[in-house]
Amino acid sequence: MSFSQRLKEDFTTTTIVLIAIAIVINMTVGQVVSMLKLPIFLDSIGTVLVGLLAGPIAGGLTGLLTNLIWGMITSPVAAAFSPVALAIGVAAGLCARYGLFKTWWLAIIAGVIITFFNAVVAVPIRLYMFGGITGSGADFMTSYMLALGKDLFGSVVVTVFTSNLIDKVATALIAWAIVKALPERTTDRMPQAKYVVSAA
Amino acid sequence: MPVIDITQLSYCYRENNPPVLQDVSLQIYSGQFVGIAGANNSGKSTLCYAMSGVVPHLFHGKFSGNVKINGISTLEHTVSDISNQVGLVLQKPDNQISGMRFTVFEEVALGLENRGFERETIRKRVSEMLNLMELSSHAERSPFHLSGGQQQRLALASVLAVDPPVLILDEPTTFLDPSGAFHLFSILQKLQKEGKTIIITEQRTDLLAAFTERVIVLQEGRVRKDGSPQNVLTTPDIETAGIGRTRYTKTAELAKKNSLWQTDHALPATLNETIAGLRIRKNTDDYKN
Amino acid sequence: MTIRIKNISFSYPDGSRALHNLSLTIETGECVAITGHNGSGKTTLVKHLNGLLKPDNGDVLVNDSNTKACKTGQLARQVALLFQNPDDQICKQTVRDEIAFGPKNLGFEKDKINLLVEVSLALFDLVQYKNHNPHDLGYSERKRTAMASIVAMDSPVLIFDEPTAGLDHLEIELLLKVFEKLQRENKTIIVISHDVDFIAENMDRTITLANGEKIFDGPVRNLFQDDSLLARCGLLAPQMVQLSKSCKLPSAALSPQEFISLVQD
Amino acid sequence: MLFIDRPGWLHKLHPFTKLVLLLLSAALAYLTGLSIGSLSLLLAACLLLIISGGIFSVSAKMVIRIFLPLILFMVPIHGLLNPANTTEIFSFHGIVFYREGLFFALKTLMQLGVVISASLAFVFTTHPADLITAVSHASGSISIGYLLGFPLLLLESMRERVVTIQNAQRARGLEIDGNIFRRFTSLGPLLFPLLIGSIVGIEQRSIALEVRGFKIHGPKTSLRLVPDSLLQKLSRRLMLTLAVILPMLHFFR
Repeated sequence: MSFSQRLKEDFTTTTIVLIAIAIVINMTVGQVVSMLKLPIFLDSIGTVLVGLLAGPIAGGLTGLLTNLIWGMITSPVAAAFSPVALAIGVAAGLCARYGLFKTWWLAIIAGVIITFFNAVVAVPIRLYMFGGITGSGADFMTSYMLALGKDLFGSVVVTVFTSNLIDKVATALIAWAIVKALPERTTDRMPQAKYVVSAA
Repeated sequence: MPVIDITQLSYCYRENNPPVLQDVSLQIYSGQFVGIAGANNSGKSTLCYAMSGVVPHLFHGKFSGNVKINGISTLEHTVSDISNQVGLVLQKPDNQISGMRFTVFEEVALGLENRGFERETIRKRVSEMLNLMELSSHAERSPFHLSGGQQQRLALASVLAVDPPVLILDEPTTFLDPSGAFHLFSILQKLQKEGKTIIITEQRTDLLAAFTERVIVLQEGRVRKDGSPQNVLTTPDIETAGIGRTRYTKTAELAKKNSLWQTDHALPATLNETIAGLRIRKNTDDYKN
Repeated sequence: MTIRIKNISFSYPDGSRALHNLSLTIETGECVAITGHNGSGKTTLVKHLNGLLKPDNGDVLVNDSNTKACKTGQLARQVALLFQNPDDQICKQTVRDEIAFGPKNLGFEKDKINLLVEVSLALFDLVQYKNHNPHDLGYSERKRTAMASIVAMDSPVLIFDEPTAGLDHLEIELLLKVFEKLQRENKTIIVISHDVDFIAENMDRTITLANGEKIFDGPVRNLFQDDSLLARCGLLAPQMVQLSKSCKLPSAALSPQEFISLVQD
Repeated sequence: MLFIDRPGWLHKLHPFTKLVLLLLSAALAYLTGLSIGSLSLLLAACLLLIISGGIFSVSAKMVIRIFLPLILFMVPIHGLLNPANTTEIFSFHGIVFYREGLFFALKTLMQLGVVISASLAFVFTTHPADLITAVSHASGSISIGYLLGFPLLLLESMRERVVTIQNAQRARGLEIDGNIFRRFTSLGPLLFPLLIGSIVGIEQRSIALEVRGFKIHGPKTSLRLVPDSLLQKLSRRLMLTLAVILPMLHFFR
């Protein structure tokens, strides 16, 4: 079956609209965070939400498209990291399917797992495409690790993991809270929400 | 044969919830302009959904009875198929914009593209629709940059482009200002004259009285009244069903008490009916003396 | 609690002019409607009353203190503002918590919060829903929840943006009862609305804006009698005014009762 | 949107042609082991593409915006700290720059330069509506067009909604400044209406799509024309083949 056929068969209209809305959520949440001057990004909250509500494939697609569209409207650099966003969505979907979003403390563990998936994909891109440096604040961390005598690979791994841990755990917790707060008539329509909601 | 034929329709959204529609039977005939009135939660939206196939296809509740559109049961056809027969316009203007097209013109064209019409036919048809809805000067703008009233007319143009014989509008004026609401109703009147069947849910009884030819009152999911606007909208007990009678009706009632009303005239629902029935001097000069 | 607006002008960062040289005074206990076209500056004006926006020029004085010197958080104790769409504010998982959100932010004592919440729930006929998720309810119940959450803040001035939109007849009657109660408590009520019939019967004074300027400020009747003014602000005449005009009454009636007394000898 | 509406030969190319060109330049820059010399040739070719496409000034601004921070971090970090550093080039107040690190930084920046300028040649000259039409045609799926178009179109009104929500909550006494703990607790009242409201709204949006025949089967037409040509189709094939074969030749040599 071709990809587009699979899209048609697997994805209901509701799921398609959910993904589209989640992409916009990813792109606007940064505005709230910067309004409050908080040290997190939350720019994958929509991706994680789709993972929870509609499964890993839909979640991955949300992440991938978010960064590709970012690439078209802000800077092509964002598009280079689209595989990372895809990994986050897939990881969130898998975590939800295996019951890791049933309680708030399980959601924290899920956040750590998502951070791990994030690093597995982000490190090679950062390393081989950008030479380990992306021109952001996180580069200070990399240079500090290098100065301590670590090799480039190790430095990038540490940088990616630490700069994402708090953000992804916060993202996972908020996504969990949102799904819990959704009215039943909405979660009823979401193919995978039962893995999260039924624990209540 | 009625265009819409509903027999003993009952529906609830979830298994254990109380029913939203109970034993609704009604027939709507070709070319009618029908208003549906009722309090919030009286089942108006659900009835609109049932007449367009959204219920039961997109909500998985408990459905019994039968809804036939031009003799075809909604149960046996998909929402897409039914969309060729029935156009549905919803309450919130911006929620109905597809989000797939960057201009108003292309937005209206979407339904025709999706049904495989020829490019020239599409152009012609879209231009007609934009003219009819008075949106031609906005053809190249983004659909999201229109006002609420314009977006609602755009939604109407988009469903009308594929030429369904029946139009259902679910409280389309809630988020419009009064002149926008009036504008929408006058466009619907034009469409009725062209032969469309129009069904609209609406809180404002002055609009229902001025434009529709038949009003159905829903209360707790049942049909309570069905008749001409003047008959239905003037009875005092619709107020307990959450429907406010027009100020004209109330004025006439007071006039009756003060013997300022011609006894052979029924209670009015519109301005003209009121003027015709009042027993007062209708000239400024009379009041100067 | 007097609100004084002195020669304010305001432009948005993109340069579009929203308010121009506008002055007005609203006294304690008044019941004022603000009318005008979409985009005439109504919402921009009321955002100045609680300090969400600060004027580029001129001053807004709430109870003699300049909004430029106050934070919105403090001003919310004086002026409560309800936005049009309830879904822009609902953030709690029960109707009760949602209504308690405002009073909690204002730092009221627990007993006072409970009392205010219970009163608001009853006023808007929401007691049966108090433990429901607001999003499980219909639009008009969410709208009532949002209105209750503003009333529960117990501020002396209350502003409602399009309070009647989406409400049915019974719910509008309920809202009128709430307005009557607030009036008895000598609170100031400001309503932005397009609902001319509602304004005609229930408001004393109207302020009309066009293109960010005040084009009318006075008794409701004077606005509705003036056809050219109505046309300028895109309003239709209320039903009673249309009837009065058709019957060529020398002055327009605003309610059926008034109409009858005008035509009686 | 980065798209710039002006006539130019790049604007007239089919979106896929430009995408394949981007793919080929990325493969050449990263996977074929080009020397600094060949990389500068490739970079020059990209520059030529941008100039002839009539998007030089906008691209230059964007390139500066992207590369300034990259250069600022890349040169000192690799020049000073790259683990492979052995050969001193020069020292400055006791800070020593090394040849290997600087060389590595230069090469990475050039590779990035190729990919980013080829990307800009795509995004500045391709109207999203053309891309959506092309993708919908190729995939036969209207959903993909929706997923690409909707976010672009809705972004602006969603951003306005963020501001409205912030206003609505501040009007109810919510503080958005204060210490970090306080700001964290304000996150919920600002995020929840945005997220929950949007997700609940999906029901209405999907009904609106369904009743307009979103899922209708059968052949589709398109009002918008995205011109293609045999030459472009052939060159896409060629470029795709090169993008696969050249890296393979490099790896198996």
